[in-house]
Amino acid sequence: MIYFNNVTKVYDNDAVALEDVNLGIEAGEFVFLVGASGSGKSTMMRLILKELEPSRGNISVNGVKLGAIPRRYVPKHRRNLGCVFQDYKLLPNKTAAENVAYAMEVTGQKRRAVRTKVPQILDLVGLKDKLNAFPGQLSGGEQQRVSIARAFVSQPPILIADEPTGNLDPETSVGIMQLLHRINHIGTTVLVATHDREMVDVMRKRVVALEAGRVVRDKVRGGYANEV
Amino acid sequence: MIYFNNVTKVYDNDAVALEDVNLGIEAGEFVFLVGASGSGKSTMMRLILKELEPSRGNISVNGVKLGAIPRRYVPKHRRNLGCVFQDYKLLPNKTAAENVAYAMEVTGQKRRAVRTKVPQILDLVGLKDKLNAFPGQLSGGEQQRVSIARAFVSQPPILIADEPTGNLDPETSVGIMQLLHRINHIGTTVLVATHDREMVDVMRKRVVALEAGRVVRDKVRGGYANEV
Amino acid sequence: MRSNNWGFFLREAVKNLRLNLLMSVTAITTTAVCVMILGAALLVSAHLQGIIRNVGQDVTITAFFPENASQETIDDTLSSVQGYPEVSESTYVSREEALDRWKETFSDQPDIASSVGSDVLPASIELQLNDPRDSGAVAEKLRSEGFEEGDLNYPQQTIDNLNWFTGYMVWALRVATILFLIASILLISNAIRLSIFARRKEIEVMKLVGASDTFVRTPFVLEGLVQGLIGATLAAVVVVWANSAFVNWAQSYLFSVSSESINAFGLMLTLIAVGVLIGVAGSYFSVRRFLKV
Amino acid sequence: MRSNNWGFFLREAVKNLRLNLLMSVTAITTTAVCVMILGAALLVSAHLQGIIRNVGQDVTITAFFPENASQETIDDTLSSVQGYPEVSESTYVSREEALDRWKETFSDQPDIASSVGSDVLPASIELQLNDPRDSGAVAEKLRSEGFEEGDLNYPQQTIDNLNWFTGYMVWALRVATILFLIASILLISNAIRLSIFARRKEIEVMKLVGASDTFVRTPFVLEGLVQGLIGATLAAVVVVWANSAFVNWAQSYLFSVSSESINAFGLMLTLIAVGVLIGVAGSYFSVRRFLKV
Ligand SMILES: Nc1ncnc2c1ncn2[C@@H]1O[C@H](COP(=O)(O)OP(=O)(O)OP(=O)(O)O)[C@@H](O)[C@H]1O
Ligand SMILES: Nc1ncnc2c1ncn2[C@@H]1O[C@H](COP(=O)(O)OP(=O)(O)OP(=O)(O)O)[C@@H](O)[C@H]1O
Ligand SMILES: [Mg+2]
Ligand SMILES: [Mg+2]
Repeated sequence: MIYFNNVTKVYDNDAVALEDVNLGIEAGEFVFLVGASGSGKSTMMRLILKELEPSRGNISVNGVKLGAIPRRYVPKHRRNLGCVFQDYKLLPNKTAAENVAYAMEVTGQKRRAVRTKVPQILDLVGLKDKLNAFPGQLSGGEQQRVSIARAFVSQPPILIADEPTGNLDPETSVGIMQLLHRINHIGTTVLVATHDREMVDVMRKRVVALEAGRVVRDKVRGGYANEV
Repeated sequence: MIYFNNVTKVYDNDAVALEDVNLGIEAGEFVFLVGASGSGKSTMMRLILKELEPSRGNISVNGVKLGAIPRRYVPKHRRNLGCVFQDYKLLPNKTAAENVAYAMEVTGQKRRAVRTKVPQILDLVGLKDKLNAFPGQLSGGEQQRVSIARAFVSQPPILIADEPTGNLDPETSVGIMQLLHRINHIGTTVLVATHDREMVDVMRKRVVALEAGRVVRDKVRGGYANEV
Repeated sequence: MRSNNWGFFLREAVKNLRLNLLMSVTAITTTAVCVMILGAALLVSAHLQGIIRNVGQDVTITAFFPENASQETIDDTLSSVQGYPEVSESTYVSREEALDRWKETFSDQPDIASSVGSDVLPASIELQLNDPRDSGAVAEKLRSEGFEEGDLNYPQQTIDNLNWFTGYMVWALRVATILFLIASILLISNAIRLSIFARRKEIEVMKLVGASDTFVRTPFVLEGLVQGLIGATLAAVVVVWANSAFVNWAQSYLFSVSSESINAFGLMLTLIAVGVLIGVAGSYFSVRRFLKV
Repeated sequence: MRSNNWGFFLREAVKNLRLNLLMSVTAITTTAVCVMILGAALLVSAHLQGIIRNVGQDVTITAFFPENASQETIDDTLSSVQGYPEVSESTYVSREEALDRWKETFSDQPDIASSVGSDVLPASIELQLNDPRDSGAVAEKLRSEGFEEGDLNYPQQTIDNLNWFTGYMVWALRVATILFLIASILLISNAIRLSIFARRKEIEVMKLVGASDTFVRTPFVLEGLVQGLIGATLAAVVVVWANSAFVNWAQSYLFSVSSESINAFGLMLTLIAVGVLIGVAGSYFSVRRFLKV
């Protein structure tokens, strides 16, 4: 489903974010991406989204080489990906419900479908009281949950989540992880970058660890830390 | 040092964020503020900063009633407070170093002092390679650490940190917490809102727990969860 | 694109106008002010051209008949001259009338007044032209009627000067109007660019969650359209109102301003079209800058 | 505020200008365009006033001497008239000269030309005035010299018309210039408001980390100052250059445009001052809106 072939990403200011990364994620997998702050997790996510281009190597998602997608087909590519951004990336002029609805509207879904689905999804992440609140009127964790809701509202085949529980209390975090687990169970490929050691240790999924831009560990049913 | 007297905060859209909160934090204390997402932690921080006014009740900081501070003395009040914001609030057009320096410059400190102190502080949070990177060129955790560095660079008597380790890996988090501990040891009053259960449980400081805007627990040397 | 999208886009545009009120108001005032200046330029230009045309109409050609011209010849000439398409008005001045005029002119100097007899001054026709630039052609025709060059009196110098001045003036007014148009385009699109710049992050986010360029752009373009429409309509109404107020005032106090020379309705439509066009194009190109995500 | 802060503020302002290049360029072009229009308005106004003044200088008063005036009286009158401060030029026209002129005027109509003898036309003095509005006063003085009203010939009607027209024109030009000034203020401060609106979050953050209003505002105001300075200077240079090009061209081809009537240096300074002032004030008030954190 997602393949990285010798991918290197060097930013404009010569910061090497990823170095020679090789990674294959098959359809239906659930993968945790762990690593210290600044090790390149978000960069990987942004490459998958084609927000950035790799400096070397190539990436393919869903059988398509990203480098070969022409500009006008990029939106189509992105609609196959649900993405929880580390900084939420909510639209400040839209309410929670409108933000979630937007992800359905870009795919051209019917208004009726949008109207019924959006409240359901927001209820699922515990925000049924905040449908009409603007991002500026939401707490950090609430914004994060709107971002999560937006990512899977249109049931994309791939879900990538960058630190989805960073601003959530342990209880809510568990709820979100269970949600991701359920989504994965119905066939969605899930990639989660996280610092939540407890969660990773408890869920025992495949763990890919980055260190300074290199994959240093890739273990099925792994834990957060290196276990000798 | 920080006193909340029957403080209630109702936002414009009738969202009740805090209800009848009474709390006293003495000089030199180290307090964890815990609670579910949306329970009112950030609202408390913003009230202390006088970014918001309470709907009822009053707050005093450093012996001064916040309601009585005239507008033009608000900056002076804020210079007594180091604040780590949940959403970092970095200036996008300034580099990491300039962002940190800004907090010193507003207090009118000498350029020489700024020049020597800023790199030291950024080194302390593990960013000595990122002095000249703009916030947009930093990873989430790196931005968070810049925000932390800015909060205590001018050694304010009070430090309030809203979720300072939400985007940091466990190892870096421990480093930051040790830093906060050291800062507290030299006399700074520290108030930390956090979801990091492990950290709270390990450090055994005073823990104030909020639930839907009410203080439901206040325990010296407490843990994250309610221990019966 | 699905047809029901248009409803969505319109709702988006209107919502954004309300939410970004400060920005909308700023863009609208900018459009209004620019279109107003442009409209004023067009009006002043039209009025000045009208006045210039008026001045031109006062040019007179006088053709003196020879002393021995028979009444028949005179009548023939008169009727043929009245058929010239360039001539708006022709007046026959008989010998007696010429003498009366002479006496009137020198009424305060009786010596001079009485110095000429009724047989000295010749009869003449005076021609008013539609366009002073035709005077050469009319003189030519008069010569072919049998008049000698010495018997024709037309202020070639004045006409030449006037033509020359009129030419420059019209040219200068056109240049000024075009410069104002360019300035308006620059200023309005600057304002739009700034207001979209303030929202570039939003555009980025929209693209990142899978919106196509068109999907992102359309509400912005509609917003630009509505802003342009409101601003330009306000301006057009003010300009047309000010114009009719001016024409009324001028006609009663000053000189006759040909109000027909300005088609108020056409002017309004032009101004509104210009405002809308700049709003739409400005939004389109400003958004495009930030779509490359 | 500490004195070394000014260095800090200036560095901040310059850095921000560079970093927000798109916004700076937009604000600068807006300022430049507006100041250019304003400058053009001032220039056109000055030139038109100059031309109007020129036209006025062509007004002539003619005073006819009585037929029986002795050469002595004439000489006395001439020398006293030449002392009038309102008179710029005086010409004596003797009877012979008057006759010559008469003959020349009617050279193509010998009957008329020969109809008056040398004793019919009176001698006269022709006076050019510095300011046509003085003609009444000068006529009064001439009457006190012994001239009768009937012997004085001054185009009171023309002068009145001219005064009246000049008055309106100058008034209209002033109104137009003031309207342009208001429009410029609106447009420039709109652009500044938008560019500061795009950075309102930054202002909020600055306030939250303890910056005083002045500390936040000063770099923005300096930025506005620099933007205004650059934009207005560009505009002023263009306007002054265009003016001198126009004056050169006009003087060689058209009519004499009094280039002294426009103080290019003063105009430049005025324009730059206006640009800077709007930039500074616009920034000041725009920032203030967002300081209330
Ligand atoms: N736009 C950018 N320009 C330059 N360097 C960048 C940019 N974005 C990230 N970097 C650098 O690339 C490295 C990897 O960043 P990345 O955001 O991928 O880290 P991360 O693993 O997501 O970290 P975190 O857990 O803190 O979010 C970091 O050192 C960062 O400073
Ligand atoms: N500006 C606002 N306008 C209206 N309601 C708000 C505003 N800010 C916060 N709220 C609401 O007030 C409540 C408390 O918010 P607060 O940000 O204090 O929560 P928190 O404890 O910091 O949560 P988190 O851990 O998710 O950051 C939430 O329900 C939130 O929706
Ligand atoms: Mg990251
Ligand atoms: Mg919070």
